[in-house]
Amino acid sequence: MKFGVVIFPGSNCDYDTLYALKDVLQQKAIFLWHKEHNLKNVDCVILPGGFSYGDYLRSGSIAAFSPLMQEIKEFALKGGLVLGICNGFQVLLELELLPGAMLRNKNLKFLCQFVHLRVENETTPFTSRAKKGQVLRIPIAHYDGNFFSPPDTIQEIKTNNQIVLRYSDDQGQLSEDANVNGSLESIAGLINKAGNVMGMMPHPERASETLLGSEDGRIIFESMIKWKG
Amino acid sequence: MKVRILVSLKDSVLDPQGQTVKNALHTLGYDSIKDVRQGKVFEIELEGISEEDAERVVPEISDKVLANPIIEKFSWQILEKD
Amino acid sequence: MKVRILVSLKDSVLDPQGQTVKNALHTLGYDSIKDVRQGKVFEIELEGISEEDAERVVPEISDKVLANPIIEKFSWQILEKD
Amino acid sequence: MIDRKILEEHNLTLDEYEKIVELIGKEPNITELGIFSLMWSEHCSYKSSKVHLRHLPVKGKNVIQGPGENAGIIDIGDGLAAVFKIESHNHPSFIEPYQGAATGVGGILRDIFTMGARPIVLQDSLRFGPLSSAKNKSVMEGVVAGISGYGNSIGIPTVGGDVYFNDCYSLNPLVNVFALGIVKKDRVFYAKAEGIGNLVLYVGAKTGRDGIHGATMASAEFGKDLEHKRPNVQVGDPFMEKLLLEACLEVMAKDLIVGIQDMGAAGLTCSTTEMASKSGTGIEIDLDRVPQREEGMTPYEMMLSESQERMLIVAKKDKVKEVQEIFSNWDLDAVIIGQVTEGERLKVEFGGKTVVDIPVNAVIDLCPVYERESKIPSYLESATQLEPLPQPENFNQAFLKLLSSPTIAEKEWVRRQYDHMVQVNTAFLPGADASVIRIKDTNKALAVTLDGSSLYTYLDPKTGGKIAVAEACRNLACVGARPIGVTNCLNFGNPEKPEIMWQFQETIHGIAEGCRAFDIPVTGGNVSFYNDTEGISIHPTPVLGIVGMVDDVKLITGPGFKEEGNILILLGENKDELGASEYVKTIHQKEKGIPPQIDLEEEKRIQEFCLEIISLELIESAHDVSEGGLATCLAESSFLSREKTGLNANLRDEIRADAVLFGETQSRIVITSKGQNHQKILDLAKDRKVKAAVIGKTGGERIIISHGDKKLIDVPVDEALKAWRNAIPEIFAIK
Ligand SMILES: Nc1ncnc2c1ncn2[C@@H]1O[C@H](COP(=O)(O)OP(=O)(O)O)[C@@H](O)[C@H]1O
Ligand SMILES: [Mg+2]
Repeated sequence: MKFGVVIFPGSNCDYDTLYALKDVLQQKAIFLWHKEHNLKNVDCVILPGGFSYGDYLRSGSIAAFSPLMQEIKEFALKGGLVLGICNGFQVLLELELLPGAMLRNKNLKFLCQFVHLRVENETTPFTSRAKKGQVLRIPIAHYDGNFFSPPDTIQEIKTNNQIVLRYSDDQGQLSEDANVNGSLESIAGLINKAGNVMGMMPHPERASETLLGSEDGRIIFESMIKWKG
Repeated sequence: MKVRILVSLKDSVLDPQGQTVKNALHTLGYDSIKDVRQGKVFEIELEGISEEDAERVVPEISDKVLANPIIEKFSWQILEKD
Repeated sequence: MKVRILVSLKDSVLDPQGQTVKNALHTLGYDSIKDVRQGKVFEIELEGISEEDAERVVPEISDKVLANPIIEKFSWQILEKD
Repeated sequence: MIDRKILEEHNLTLDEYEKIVELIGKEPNITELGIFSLMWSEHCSYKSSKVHLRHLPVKGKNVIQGPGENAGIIDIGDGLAAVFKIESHNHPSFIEPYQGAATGVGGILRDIFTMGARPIVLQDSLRFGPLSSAKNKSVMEGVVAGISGYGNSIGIPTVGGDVYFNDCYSLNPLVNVFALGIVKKDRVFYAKAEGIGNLVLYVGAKTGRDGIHGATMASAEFGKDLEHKRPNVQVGDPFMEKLLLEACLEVMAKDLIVGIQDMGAAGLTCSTTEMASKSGTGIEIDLDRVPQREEGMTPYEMMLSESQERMLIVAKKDKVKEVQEIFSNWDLDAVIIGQVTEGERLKVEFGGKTVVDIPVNAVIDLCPVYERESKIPSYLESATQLEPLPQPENFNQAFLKLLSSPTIAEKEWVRRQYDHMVQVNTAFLPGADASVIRIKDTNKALAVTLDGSSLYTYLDPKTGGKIAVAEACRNLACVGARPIGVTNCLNFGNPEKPEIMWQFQETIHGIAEGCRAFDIPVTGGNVSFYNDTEGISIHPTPVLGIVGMVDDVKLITGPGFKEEGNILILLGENKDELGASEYVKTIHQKEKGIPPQIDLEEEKRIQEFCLEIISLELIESAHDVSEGGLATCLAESSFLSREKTGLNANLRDEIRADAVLFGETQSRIVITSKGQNHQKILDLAKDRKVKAAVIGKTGGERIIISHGDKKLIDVPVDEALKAWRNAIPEIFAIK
């Protein structure tokens, strides 16, 4: 399994993601530069967190126009695995590889904290090592993570079982309090209809070692590794 | 040529920023304020382009870049002709 | 009554957002774009207030709440009268 | 012609002007005068503080770079070095809280990566007026948002800091920002302009009319005419700085450049002259080549502009192309604007004419130095007299009130606006006494803390200085870190007032004594004078930033209780010292009295002991007693435990009950241990001549503290937790 972690100008979780993959999980992982037109034969692309282009205009919007994103779009349409973390999720929304958009957090403040996530769909390549209903403890760090989509879109998302992770309490219960950023349907992680492109606001790379307070994030990466066999 | 583009959230989308501004204004005693919606404005200077081309380019970049059509709408006007 | 207030950075103040948007548009091939400045727009609905009072209140709240007079300027217009 | 009015506008005295004329052998033109006014300003020249800063100890076997560069450097082993510094952005943050604080972050980060280090830590030390005022609230909201907006975007974790509230900061908030980076020991870069004929490159944001006179502004008092003095505020662009950071580090990783200097306060002026001065060379630049954001800028404006996110680089002549390619890959232009010359002069061209031609050393080294008059402040006599205070009728109520006073209350409202986890090094101890940052590929970690109680310093500056050092080191000891280096930010009023100067001198002596006791070198810092508005000065506020070393990251210890039934042990001794305490301030509304005293030898023994029992893995938690006293310390350990474990403590000291609970006697740490270890700890303590006493047990759902036979405090953990946790969020709640 070879991972490619994309660097946009302003990405700042690129090294963290590479570190989790290479040093913690002992996987092959390389950087991909946004200006190139070459995916270097990776099996999976990760769009890392950060503030691509300063998040000016809208979070993730300018990165979506990067040269490499055209390659990634094709890669995704052919079934390649793509995971967008935080800013990466926002880029995938702007690129319309995933449905919906992000609004500012409901308290209008940046939020950096651990949250609990309930696994809603364990059949995806990104959650195959989790159990349905399992609660993961993984941090978030974002300003615009308040997921929104029009009524017909959200209906479709639900019908297709595209919600992968929801903000919950430590017991797996949904509530307004647990839904820290105000996301529609408490959505924290979302997959496309084809089931190969996922976006998630929480940062699994920040929860891959006990020293950092949790190892629950490894489940996401380990699921992908297992999926590829 | 100078154009102005207004981008704002669609009416169906909740605007927490506008809400907060409204509440702040109420706290200050401005009770006549019934609703506030907040959006973005871009003032763009164009050069070496005909009015006709601008009529095509401006909505194009608004739709493609400046606004996210899932949540936002836009309008535009020419402020200064060449 | 409905008013629109435009708030933007003073001309001499750096506008990193506008600059970045301009660069992005250039990368996409829109070379005719010479400058972009980004600001905020507020659309406010007022109720039970005379036009005269509005003429006083709107600049007041713009200066006090909506704009940061140290780096921003504002302008406003009435969109709909009662 | 330069007249009196012009000199006044440039904050230069007639004597200073005459000295300038003598040094450069001619009447300066306006641009040259502007250059001197900047570089001879208090902010840049340290003319009032220099003679006193010399008292700080700066030597140590691990010091690679002491004061005098952009940041200090300490060897941390494994071929690595820690580069760190603290900087104030007080005046800009008052004028425009968001941008002022944001550009403060940007500035201190440039100081770190200019030296070749990748920044891995930010901390902020904040002082505001009481939150009952809407203005103070909005200043705090803006400052926190500004730090968050810049630090989060550029991707450097803001892992800690402190926030205090006091009336004296209402018109003069303090924003001090600390940053630390890691560099390979043999890859440090300095601000040098060596090699005649090497080229001078300008990189980063374009120059605008930003913050012209910012440095001189930070060197004068604000009066009522503040509104008019508002200079063009600088707007931070963290995205630009992120590009600069990555590109500069990439350039530095290759052998392409000779020297590099950031352009912060005093911009082009400071960077050109400092680089030349350090290398004994001259510099020639052509302003027409400087990238400009605004039209029609004069040489004066360009030389004095404080536009952010700019760097000046001296590159080897034959490597310029390679340098430019790297910058271009990050979408940045590196423009050649001049060259290194012989003859130690700064020459500036504009429109084909020479507009500046002055000797570099006149600007940098020959600035006048003042030994300003000092005098014991008249307020001290009455302020140190604390009249007899009644005991609270209801200790529970007093306790809850203290917990919810903003200085003591939980600061999560602040912390969660900061990305404190990016870079995956933050060992997760929320609310710990010091932040712990692991160093990848080693077993080590660095611990960082900022500290400084201005109330102590106001009432006894020397003791305040000592305590600031001791307390910062104690914070480090509590997580298991040994102090290795110090940076400090000295925030004071107008140094032309003898009483302020006295505070300053005394504080420095206190800090120096503290540092000597712990044998830690000061590697740099910052002095911020003129923190007065409308004639009112802030309390003298030293902020100490101390860096500690953790040899084995697995052994770090937190402040929260681990489990029920552990033994509570107090290291140190309770004394009847209530003066200058948060308790007296909050419950009795008095900022008076003699602050707690400190015996540095005893303090050191206790800290050594704490480090020893942590390394022996004998304890479960450690938390130092500071603002709010013992009761607050115990409560916090309960709040920071995973299960919100309660406690039952019984104190037997024969002193006033409120002094036992809330006094701020120094040199105390509360630790917990498993039952089987506690005797070992007590025995060892005896051997190490450290006072240690069992004071109770953890467990239950209540916080119970008795004094002798009297139960003073008995409240459910939940209730106390609410008071502590909700205080600040409630003040800022969106209605
Ligand atoms: N309080 C202090 N203690 C020790 N060194 C100090 C102190 N204040 C300033 N310095 C040193 O004086 C030098 C100049 O400081 P400063 O002008 O703030 O640097 P910069 O221009 O890089 O921000 C620095 O090396 C700094 O470390
Ligand atoms: Mg510097």
